[in-house]
Amino acid sequence: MIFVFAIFLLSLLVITSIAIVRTTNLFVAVMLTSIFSFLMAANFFILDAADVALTEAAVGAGVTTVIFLCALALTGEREKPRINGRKTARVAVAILASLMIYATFDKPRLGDPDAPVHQHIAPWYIEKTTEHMDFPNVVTAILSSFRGYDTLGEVFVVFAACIGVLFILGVPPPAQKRLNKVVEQNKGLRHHLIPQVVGRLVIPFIVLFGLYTQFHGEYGPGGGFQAGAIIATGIILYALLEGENKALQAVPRSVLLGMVIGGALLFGSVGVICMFMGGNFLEYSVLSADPIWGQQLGILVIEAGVGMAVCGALLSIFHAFAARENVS
Amino acid sequence: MDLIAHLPALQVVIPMLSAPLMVLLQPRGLAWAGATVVALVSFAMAATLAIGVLNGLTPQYFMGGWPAPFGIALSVDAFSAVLLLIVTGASAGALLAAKPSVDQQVEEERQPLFYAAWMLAMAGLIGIVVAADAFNIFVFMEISSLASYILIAGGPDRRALPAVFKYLTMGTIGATFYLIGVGLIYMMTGTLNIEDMQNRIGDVTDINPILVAAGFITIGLALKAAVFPLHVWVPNAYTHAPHMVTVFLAACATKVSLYVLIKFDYLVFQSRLVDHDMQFALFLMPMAILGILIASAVAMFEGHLKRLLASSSIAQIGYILLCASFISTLGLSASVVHLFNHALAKGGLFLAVACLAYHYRDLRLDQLGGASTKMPWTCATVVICGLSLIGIPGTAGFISKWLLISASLQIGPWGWFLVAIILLSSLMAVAYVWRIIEALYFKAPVEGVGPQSEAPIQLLAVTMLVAALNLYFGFFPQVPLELATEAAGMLLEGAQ
Amino acid sequence: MKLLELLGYFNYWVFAIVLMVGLYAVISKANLIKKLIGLSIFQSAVFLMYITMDKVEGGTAPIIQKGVENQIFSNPLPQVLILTAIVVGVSTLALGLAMVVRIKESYGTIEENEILDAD
Amino acid sequence: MIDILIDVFSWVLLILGGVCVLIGGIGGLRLPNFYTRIHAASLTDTMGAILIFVGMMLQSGLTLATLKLFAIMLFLLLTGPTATYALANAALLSGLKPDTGSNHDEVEKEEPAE
Repeated sequence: MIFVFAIFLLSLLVITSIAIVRTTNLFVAVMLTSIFSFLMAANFFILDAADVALTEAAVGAGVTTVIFLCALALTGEREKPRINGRKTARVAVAILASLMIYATFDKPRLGDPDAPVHQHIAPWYIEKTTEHMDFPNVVTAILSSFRGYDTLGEVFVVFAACIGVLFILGVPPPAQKRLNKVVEQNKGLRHHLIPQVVGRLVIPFIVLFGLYTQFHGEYGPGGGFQAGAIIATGIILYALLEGENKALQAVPRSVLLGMVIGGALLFGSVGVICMFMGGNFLEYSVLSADPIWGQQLGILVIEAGVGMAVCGALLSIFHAFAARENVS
Repeated sequence: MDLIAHLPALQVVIPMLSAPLMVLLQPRGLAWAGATVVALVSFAMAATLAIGVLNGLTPQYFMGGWPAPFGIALSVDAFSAVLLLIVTGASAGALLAAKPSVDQQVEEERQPLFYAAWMLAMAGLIGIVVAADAFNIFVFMEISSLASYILIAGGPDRRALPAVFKYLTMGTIGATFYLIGVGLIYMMTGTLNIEDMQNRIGDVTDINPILVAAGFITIGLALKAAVFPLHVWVPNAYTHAPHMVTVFLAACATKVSLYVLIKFDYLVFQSRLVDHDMQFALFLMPMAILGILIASAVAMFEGHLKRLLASSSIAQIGYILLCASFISTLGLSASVVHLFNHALAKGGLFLAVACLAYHYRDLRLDQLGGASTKMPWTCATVVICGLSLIGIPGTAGFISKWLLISASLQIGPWGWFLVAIILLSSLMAVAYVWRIIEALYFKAPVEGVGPQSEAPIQLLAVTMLVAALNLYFGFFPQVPLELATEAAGMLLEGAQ
Repeated sequence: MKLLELLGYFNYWVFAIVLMVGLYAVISKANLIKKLIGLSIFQSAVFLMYITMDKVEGGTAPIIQKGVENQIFSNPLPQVLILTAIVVGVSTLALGLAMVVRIKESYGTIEENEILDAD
Repeated sequence: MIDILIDVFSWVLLILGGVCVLIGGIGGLRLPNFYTRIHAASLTDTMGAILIFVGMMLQSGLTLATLKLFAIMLFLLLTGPTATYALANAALLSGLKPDTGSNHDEVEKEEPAE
């Protein structure tokens, strides 16, 4: 039954992707991209990847769409048609696709328990998580301890994106038409009473859910990334409803930048402290006399760092786009 | 805490963690000073590691204390030691000289972010070089790419933006291709550790996914390394980037991708794929030769100084790949030595360009007339580094050209054909270097443009130091040669 | 049975097709935002490939429940890798969009051919 | 006995909910213009969602899952109609007139691409 459902979702995925490429209205394309991400998340869930599904839903369908829309507001939403060069691209792409489909026939079938992927190192993780960390979520264990160095790198990718957007959009836009824009900006969504009221009701729960994902990550799906993204979407919703200035009053830019820097440094310094206490970089076991407790402590702290950094970075990026004046 | 044992990790972690701190260093000049200190410390660490490798050590480090195929391991061998020296050296050199040029090109309030991105780029490149884990390489590749997009976008010209955008799309496609390749290998072997892959890939019975993986990884990394038909992002990105960023990236960014490519080909695929050496010879060698000839020809007719040098870089990537495709000790050591020497020569040339650009706004060759009278030292360094690029005896470039020619003579009758091509392309290099020298020394100055004085002493001193190093390594090439021979031995051992 | 076995590869086919649809958008569209959308589809396809290989028949999400013996878990490692890759994807996208906004401001257009004509 | 009754009742609810959502989907495709379409989609969706959630709650009995389902239902009940309202409001503000008579009008350009 679930098999049929999976095939249905996957076919929808293909259809959506083709529709995205075919439409010339960028707004429609962005909305379809959001749907694409949701379908992807549903597929991930069917394939037993709860953590990834949560992340894809929060990041792919939520934050990405908002950033896309912010950029669209600044650039215009019509795509101009273009004819030349399409045929060759189509042929090349079709050939590559058939080559890749041909190559799939040697791959292990979906769900094959004898596939090499499931033999070598995967069972080790499942076994050692209970032994070394003593909490149920193996994904969190790998993410934050066994392969914690990758996660550190990932936090710095987010940090790079944040400073990159701030750097690139740090140049003031060419000054045209600035006066008549000011009026419009203050208007915001103020006369939308119903969304505002509902928003006020819902936003605390979104943030609460974010915190739950943050601190429950060892036990269920979730962790720093998901939490950061969810809290960020909550605050972005606030900014959409109440106007950007009010959101900035609540959480000013300097605080956001501080969160990014602080989160990244928190993660890194846990690693360095491990070094000083006689372990390797990011070897949390040395943090406490009881290695299991040390692991749990380390994971708790670095997950908090990840959450802070991701939340701060996504919000900084959002504000950098949203505060930009449209000059076209 | 035993610092030496932690060096492979500290090498990455120190520049990476310094990046957030750079953002906080708001007052004028502090960010630059901080970045320079960090880069110098990194260089010292790289030198320590290289000395250790020369003494027969191969430092390994297990992140989080987890054993190798399960956790992430770092390892430093002779090959990565060379790359470490190049990356940290280029970064330290460029940063030492950077202040006057960057002050001119990047607004003061944006400078802390600029230097933070620089630190991230350096940390990312170092992270790739020391990583022994295929997926970890991807993560650090993304850090370094995102940071270099930021750095290039700092260019004052608006044309920098489309150039970066092109780099961003092609770079992301390259990285994603690499990710697909790694995924396929992981699917068939169940491991991500490169050494473990090497051991387990022999047991794989179904060859097709491995072939596809080899294709994806080769194409993806070739995109990032600007191997000939996939190089289109290079000229614009290098031309419109801030001058000091060009120095840094031209000296090491593409080379690190090339390093990963060579490492994967030799350590992971070579042992497994039947006739893989043939495939190498049939696919990569023609690309390399075409790249050398076409890019040199383009450089001969290019009117803009930075674009000319960027084209020449593509040709040099061709040389490195050509050496590697011989699959012999001599060829591989030529390849590694050329990585090193080209970084020196091109770094020196781009530093000299930065000196010139301090006074000339327009870097087209016909605008540069008469520079030699006002900026004699800068022009002298251009000559020295240019000679090194051509491969004149007495400069560092000669050593690698010599090794290359001897390596190609080893492979029999075809070797003579290759020697002919190498000589032809060297003649082309003479032609385009001569065009630069002609413009600087023998053209009449253009009315209204032109410097009143030399470049700032800080910039000039580093430039001359690099030129001197070009000469030094031409006479005393022992250190890079020794490292290169060891690296070649290690790579070929993996291929057996 | 034969059909079911073939359908076991269906995920990989979808991966290949979606990947190529994304690549097609990147190389053939002139609009820079469309290119970025294509890029994000392209990356999503790779996520699908990784997650597909983690599935074990009859397995559940890798969250160990106390007191239950002989559970089968899907492979947690690809999930971790893809968590990383998703965040990398969104970072690249944000950076790309920032550049597009600046390009629009300084060129007045986001069509690639018009930008090339402008210089 | 009571178990079977609850089971049957919950399945009736689930099927009814499914039918509601299906009708909403058909309405979204078939109705002539923007306002009628979101009208169809929104009303039936909310109804369908409630039915399906109640059905699922009956299936899972008195467990933590029921509580979670209830929370999700509450969330959907709040956000679904609000989203529809915001959508209609945005359309109205951007100058799309509610149309009472003819089938085709200026609405065409607001439709998502098929």
